[in-house]
Amino acid sequence: MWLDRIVIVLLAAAAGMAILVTLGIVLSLVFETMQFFEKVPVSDFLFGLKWSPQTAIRADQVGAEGSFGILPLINGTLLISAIAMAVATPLGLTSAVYLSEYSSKSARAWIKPALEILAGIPTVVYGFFAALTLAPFIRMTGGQFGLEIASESALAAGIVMGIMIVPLISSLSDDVINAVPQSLRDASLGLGATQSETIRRVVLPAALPGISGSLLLAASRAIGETMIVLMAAGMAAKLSLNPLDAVTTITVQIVALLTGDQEFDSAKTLSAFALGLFLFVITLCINVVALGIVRKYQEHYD
Amino acid sequence: MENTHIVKKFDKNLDKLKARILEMGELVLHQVEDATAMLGAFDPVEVDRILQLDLTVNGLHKEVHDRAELLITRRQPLAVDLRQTLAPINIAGELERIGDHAKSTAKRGRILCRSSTEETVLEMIRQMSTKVQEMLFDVLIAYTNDDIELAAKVRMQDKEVDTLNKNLVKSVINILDSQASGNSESLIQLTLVSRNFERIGDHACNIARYVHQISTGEDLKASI
Amino acid sequence: MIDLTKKAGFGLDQRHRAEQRFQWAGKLAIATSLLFLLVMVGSIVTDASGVLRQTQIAVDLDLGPENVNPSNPQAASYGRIVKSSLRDMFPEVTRRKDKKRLYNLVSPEGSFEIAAMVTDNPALLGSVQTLWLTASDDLDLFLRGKVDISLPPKQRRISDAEITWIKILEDGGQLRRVANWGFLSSGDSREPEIAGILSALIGSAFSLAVCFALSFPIGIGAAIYLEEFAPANRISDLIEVNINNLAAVPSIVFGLLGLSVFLGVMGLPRSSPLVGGMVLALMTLPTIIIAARAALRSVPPSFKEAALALGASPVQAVFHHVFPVAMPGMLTGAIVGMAQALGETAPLLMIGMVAFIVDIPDSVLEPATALPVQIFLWADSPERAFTEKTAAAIIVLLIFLICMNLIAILLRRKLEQRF
Amino acid sequence: MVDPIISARGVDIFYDTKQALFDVDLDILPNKVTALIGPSGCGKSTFLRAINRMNDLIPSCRVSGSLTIDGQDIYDPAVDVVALRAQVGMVFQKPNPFPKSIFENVAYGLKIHKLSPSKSELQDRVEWSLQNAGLWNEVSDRLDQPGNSLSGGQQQRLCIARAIAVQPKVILMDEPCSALDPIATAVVEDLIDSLRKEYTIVIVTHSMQQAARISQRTAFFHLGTLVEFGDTKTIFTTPKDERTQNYITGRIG
Amino acid sequence: MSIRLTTTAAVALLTVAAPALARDQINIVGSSTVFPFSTTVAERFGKSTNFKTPVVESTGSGGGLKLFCAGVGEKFPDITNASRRIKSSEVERCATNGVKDIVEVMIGFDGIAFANSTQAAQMSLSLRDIFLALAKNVPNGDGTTQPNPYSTWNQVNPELPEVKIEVLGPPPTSGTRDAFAELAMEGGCKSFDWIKALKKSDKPAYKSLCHTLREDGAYIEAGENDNLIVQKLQANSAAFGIFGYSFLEQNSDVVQGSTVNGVAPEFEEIAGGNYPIARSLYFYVKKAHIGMIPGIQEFLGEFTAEDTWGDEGYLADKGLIPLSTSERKVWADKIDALIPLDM
Repeated sequence: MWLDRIVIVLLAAAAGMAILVTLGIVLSLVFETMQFFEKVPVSDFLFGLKWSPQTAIRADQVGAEGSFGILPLINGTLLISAIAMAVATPLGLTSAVYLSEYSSKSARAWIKPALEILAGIPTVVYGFFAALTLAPFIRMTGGQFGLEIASESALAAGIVMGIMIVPLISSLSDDVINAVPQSLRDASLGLGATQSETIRRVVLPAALPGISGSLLLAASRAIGETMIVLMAAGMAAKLSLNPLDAVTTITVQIVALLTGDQEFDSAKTLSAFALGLFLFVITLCINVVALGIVRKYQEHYD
Repeated sequence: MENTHIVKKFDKNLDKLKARILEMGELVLHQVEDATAMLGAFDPVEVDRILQLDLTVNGLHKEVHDRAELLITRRQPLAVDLRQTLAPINIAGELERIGDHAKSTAKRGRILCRSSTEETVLEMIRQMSTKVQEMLFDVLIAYTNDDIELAAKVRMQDKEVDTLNKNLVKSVINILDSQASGNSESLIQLTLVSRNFERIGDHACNIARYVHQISTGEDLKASI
Repeated sequence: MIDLTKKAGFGLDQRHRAEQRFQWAGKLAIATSLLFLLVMVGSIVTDASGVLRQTQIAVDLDLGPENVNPSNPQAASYGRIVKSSLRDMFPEVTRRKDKKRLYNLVSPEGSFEIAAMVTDNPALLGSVQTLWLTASDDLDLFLRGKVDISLPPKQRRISDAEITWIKILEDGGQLRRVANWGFLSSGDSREPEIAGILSALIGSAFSLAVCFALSFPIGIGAAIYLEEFAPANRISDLIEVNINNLAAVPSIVFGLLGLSVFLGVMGLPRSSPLVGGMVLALMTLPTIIIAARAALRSVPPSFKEAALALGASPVQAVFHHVFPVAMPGMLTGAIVGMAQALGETAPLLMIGMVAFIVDIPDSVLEPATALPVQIFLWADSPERAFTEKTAAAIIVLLIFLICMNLIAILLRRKLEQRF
Repeated sequence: MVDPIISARGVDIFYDTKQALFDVDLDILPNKVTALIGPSGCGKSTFLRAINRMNDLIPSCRVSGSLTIDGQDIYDPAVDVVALRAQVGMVFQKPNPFPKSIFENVAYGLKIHKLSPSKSELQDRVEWSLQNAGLWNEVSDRLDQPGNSLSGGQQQRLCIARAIAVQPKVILMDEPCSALDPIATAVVEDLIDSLRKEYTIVIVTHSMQQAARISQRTAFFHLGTLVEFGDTKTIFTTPKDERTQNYITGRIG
Repeated sequence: MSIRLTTTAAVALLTVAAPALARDQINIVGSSTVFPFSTTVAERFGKSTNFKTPVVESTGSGGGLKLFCAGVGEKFPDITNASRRIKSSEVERCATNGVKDIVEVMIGFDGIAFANSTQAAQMSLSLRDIFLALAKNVPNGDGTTQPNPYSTWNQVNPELPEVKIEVLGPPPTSGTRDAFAELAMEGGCKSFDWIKALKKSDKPAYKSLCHTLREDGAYIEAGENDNLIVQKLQANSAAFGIFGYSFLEQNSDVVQGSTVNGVAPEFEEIAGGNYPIARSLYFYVKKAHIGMIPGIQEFLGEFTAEDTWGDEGYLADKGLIPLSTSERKVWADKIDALIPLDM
C-alpha cells in the first residue's frame, strides 16, 4: 500500500498548491501594502468616502484629503457585479435548465459549446461592444424617456459582463443539474407535477449546492473582471447605487495603477497592492460565509 | 415435467421426496404381500418381522413430512411444485395407513391359525390381496411417471375391490346362516381382513387421486 | 369518475401557462445569449474580412550593377531603388512633401521583400525587373473604399494627388489584390499591411500547453484529494475556502505573483510562454478544481463502494471507477478554465508578454506574446488598418477556442452518461 | 361483474423500432391489487408506466392501441397528462423522497395541484396521508426533518403517503419493496392491502410470493406479450400456460 | 501535437534549474506612449541588421522604470521608455540597485490633442477655457475658489457654443493625464495672476488647485485606450476627448483637434513648439549593458539616425513629432559619447 500512500501524498500536495499560491499572493501584496500604509493611514483607506488618487500627485500631499478611500470602489465593484449577476443568473440558469431538461440531445450538443464560445471571446471585445454599442444605446433610450445618462454607465458594463459569465453559469450548472438523479424527476412527474414545477421545486433545490458553486465562481469572475469595466463603465469613483452612473471597480484601479505611467514608489502605485490585498481579504470573507451556508445546507439534505 | 428447475437442488429435493415415497410404497407392498401369505401359513417370526417393518414405514413417513416441510421453507414451491411437495405428505399418510392395515392383517393371521379356516373365503381374501397389491403397484408407477391414466385405472379398480369385499361379506353371512359351524371366529376375522384390504384399496385410490392432482391441480375428492 | 381532460381541475390552465412561460424563458435565455454571440462574432467577422486579401503594387526596379553589387546583393539600398523607380513613374512629382507621399504608396516592407526575392532568385539581378511589392495600408484602405473621398482633403489620409496616382496605377494594371497568407504565416509588425498573427498564435499554443500540463493534473489531483481523501478538519476547510477565494483574485495579481516568484526567485526568462503558462495555470487552477469537485460529487457513491467491496484500495477505487465517470465534468471545467486563460491579458502584462515580438518563438523559453495580447496591442495602435487586424486576430482566437472546445466535446461525448 | 377501471386493448409499445409490448389486452378491476409479473425486460414496467404516461419522458417511446381509464383513452390528445398523473399516482422501486422535509414531501402534490388552499387544511391532509400510510406515529414529532433521514421502509411509506395525499384513483407501484428488508416489506405489504379499500393498485413485482400475498389478480408477461391473466390463486396454483408455470416454479422455459 | 507540447513543457520545467541561455536580444520596457515608436525602430533594426529584433514591452513608464532599476544583468531590461522624465527618487532607487550609469535620450514630442467629432464645429479654446471647464475648483473672482459651477462651454467663455461640457480623458494614473494637467491645466491656471502668485507662497495649494480635475461627471475618465476615446467621440458629437497626436492624425476623417491659444494641433506647430500641450518623450539606456547584450550601441545608432527620427524620418510617419535639428544634434552627440544622466 506504499504506492497508495504516495499517490495520496501527491494529491494532497496538489491541494496544497492552493495554499502555496495564496501564501505567495499574500506575501507579494503585504510588503508593498505595508509601505502604502506608512503613507496613508489604514482608517483613511478603509473608511474614506472618496477615491481620488489625482490629488496625491506630489509626495507632500499624499492622503491630505483622504482621497484613498476604498468605499467608492467597493460600491462600484458590488454595483457592477450585482448587475452582471442579475443578468447572468437568470440567463445562465434558465439556459442550463433548458439545455439539460428540455432541449433535444442534438440541440444541446451544439448550443452548449456555442455558449462556451461566449466565455472565450476576449474581454477586450466585450469592452468595445459595451462602450460603443450598448452604452450609446442605453444613453439614447434613456434620452427618449428624458433621463440624463452618461455615455459611460455601470449598466452597460454590467449587462455585457453578465453576458460574458453566462456560459460559466450555464455550463457548470448544466452539469450539476444533469447529475440530479432521474428518480427525483420521476417521483415528481409521477405525482402529476408539470416539468417546470418539477424543475423549480425538486431539481433545482437538489442541485442547489452545485449551482451555488457555479454562481460563486461566476460572481468571483465578475468581481475580478477588469477590461469591460475599464472600457465601458468609465473610471469615476463614485458612491452611487444608480446603475446609470459611471463607476469604477477595485480591479480597474489596480490595473490602471500598475500599468500607468506613475512613479513606482508613489502612494498612487502602492495603493494598488493595498487594493489587491483588500480584495483578497473581502473575497475570503465572502467565501468563508458561503462555505458555511453551503455546508449547512448539505448537511441537511445530502 | 421435462423442464428442470433453474435451481438444480430443487429438482434433487423433489426427487428425493419421491424416492422416499417409493421406498415407503415398496415396503408397504411387501407388508401387504407378506401379511397375505401369513393368512394360510402362520409364522410368528414372520409376523414379528412384518410388525417390525411398520416402524420403518413410520420412520419414512416422518422423513417425508420433514423433507416436505424443509422444501416449503426453502423453496416456497408454487403450482405443480407445491402439489408435488404437498402430495407426498398425504401419500405417505395413506401408505402409512396401508401399512397399518397390513400389520392388522398379519396380527389376524395369528388368530386365524388357531382355528380352521374356510378355504373359499381365504381364496377370496387372496384374490382381494392380489388386486390391492396390483393397485398399489400401479399407483406407485403412476406416481413415479405422473401417469394420470394409470391412476384413473387404479381408481376404477377400487370398485372391484369393493365388490370383492361385498361378495366376501355376503359369502360369510351365507356360511354363518347355513351352518352353525365352530369357525365363526375365523370367519369374522376374515371379514375384518377383507375390510383391511378394502381400506387398502381405498387408500391406493386416494393416492391415485393425489397423483391426478399433482399433474392437473384438480382435486377429485369433491367430484368422485 | 375520473376526468382526464383539462377540465379536471388542479388549476391546469394556469399551470400549463406557467409551463409554457418557463419553456419560453429558457428559449429566450438561450436565444439572448446566442444573439449576443451572433452580433459580436458577426461584427468581428465583418471587420475582419478586409484581412483576407492584400494589395500589391507593380514597380519596375533597376537591379543593374550600378545599384546592386551582384557579389553582395544584401548590402544594396533597395529602399532607394524603390524610391527612384517611383519617381521615374511619376516624373511630374517634384515637391519634397509630395515625393514623400509618393514613396508612401509602397510599404516600407517593400525593400525587404526585394532583398528576399533577390536572395531566392539571383537571376533577377543585372537588369530592370517588374516586381510586385506590398502596397501601403493607406493605399489598401483606399482601394477597398474605406476612405471617404467626399471629405475635404485635410480630413483624410489620402490626398487628391495620391488618388490621381492610384487611379493611374490602377488603369495601368499595376495594382492587384492577392490572398493575404502573410497574416497567418508571419509575426507582428508595426506596419499593418504586413503584420501577422503567427508569433502570437504559437505563443498562445505554447502557453496553453504549459498551462494545461500544469493546471489539469494539479487541479484534478487537488479536487480528488479534497473530495475523496481529505480528512474533514480545519486544514481541509482552509484549503477549500482558499480555492474558492483564488477564483476571485483579479488576474493581474497572479501576474504579480508570477513576477516575484517565477521571474524573481526562480529566475525564469522574461516574456517566455513557460512563465506565461505557469501564471495562467495558477489562475485557472481554482476554476478547474471547483468544476472537477462538482463532477466528482455527482458520481454515485455506489461505484466507489462496489470497487471497495471487491477489495480495491481507496486509491484504486477512485482512479479506476470514480475518476473516469467524472471525466466529462472535469473536462468542462478545464475548458472553461482554459478558455479563460486563452483570453487573458492582464497577468501576462506583469511577466513581459505584452510585448512587441517579431520573431516566431520555437520553444517555450523564447520571448513570445499571446493572442489576446496581440489583440490588445493592435486595438491600441493608432493606424486605422490595425482595426481589421484586431478583428482578424479575434477570429483566430475564436477559431483556436473552437478547436479546443471541439476536442473537448468529442472527449465529453465519448464519456458522458446520465444516471 | 364489476366494470374494469383500466382497460387495455391491443396495446403495442415501441422504443424506436424495437417493440416492447405486443397486442396487450388487460382489464384492471377497481379496488383490487393487480400484480404484473414476469422476467426482466418482459414489458411489465413498460406497461405500468404507460398507464400514467411516464413513458412520455422517453422521446423514442410510442404507444398504439387503446388504453382507457374509466372509458377515456389515456393517449387521447384531449387528455391532460398532468390530470392523468394526478389521478394515477406512482411509487417507485427505490424510495425517492425529495430533498425536503417530511412534511414538504407529503405536501408537495397538494401544493402543486392546489388541493389544500388553507394551511390548516394542508396540515390535516398531510396528517391524514401519513396516518393512512401508517407512518404518522413514527414521524409526527419530526415532520420538519429531511425525508432522507428516515429508514428505507419509512422512506417508501413516505413516498406512498406522498402519492395518496392527492387521493388518486389508481396507484401504480414499480417494485416498491425490492429495496426493503422483510420487516419493512411486510409493513408496506400490509399497507398496500389496506389501501385496496380506497384505491385501485397495480404493482410490478419480481417476488412471486409477494404477488401471491397481496394481489387479487395477476398478469404474467413474457417477451412483451401478456401470457396469462387471472385470479392470483389460479395463476399461482394452476396456471394454464406452460410459460407461466415454468416462470413461477423457476424452471428453464 | 499537444502531447509533444506537454513534453516540451515538462522538459522545460525540468531544465529550470539549469542556467538560462545567454540573452542575445535587446530587452526594452516602458511607456505605452513611446511603444509605437520604439517598436517601429526595433522592427527596422531587426530586419536591416543581423541582430535579433529587440523585444519591446508596454508596461507604462513607472512600471518600466521599476523593472529597469531593479538591477544589472541579463534578467533586467536594457532600455526603458518613458513619456516623462525620470524622477530623482527613481534615480536614487536605481542607484541602490546598482544601476548607476543611465544614458538619457529625448526622442521627440507627443502633442496632446483636445478634439471632438468632425460632426460638430471645431472649437477654438484658450488654456484658460480648458482650465475653467475642467478644474475641480475655479476662482470665483474675489481671490477665493468655488467648486466648478460651469456645465456648458458658453458659461466658461461666452464666445463658445452652448454645449454641455463633456470631456473624455485619461485617468489619474496615466502619464498623459499628468502631462495634460501640467501643460494645459496649469497653463490656464497661471493665467490668473493671484494664482500665479500663490505658486510662490503656497506651492502645494497652487498645485492642488491647478492640477485637480473635476469629478462631477463633466470630465469622464475613459481609460487609456485612445482608439476607444476616438470611437466614443464619433458616437457622441457633443463630447471632447484628450489623446495623443498620432491618433488624431490617423483619424482625421472623424475627429478634429481644437485650436488651443489659436494654434491647431498640427505637425509643424507642435514641432515648432507653438502648440502648448506637447510633452517630451524619452528613453533610458543602462550603460552597464552595453557590450554585455549585443546590438545596443547599434540600436541607439538606428534610433538616432536622421532617417529615423529626423523631420522626414519614418518615426514622423508614425506620429512622432521630431526634435529640432539642433536638439537632435545635441542628443545624438550625448548618445555617441554615452554621457550618463546627471541629476
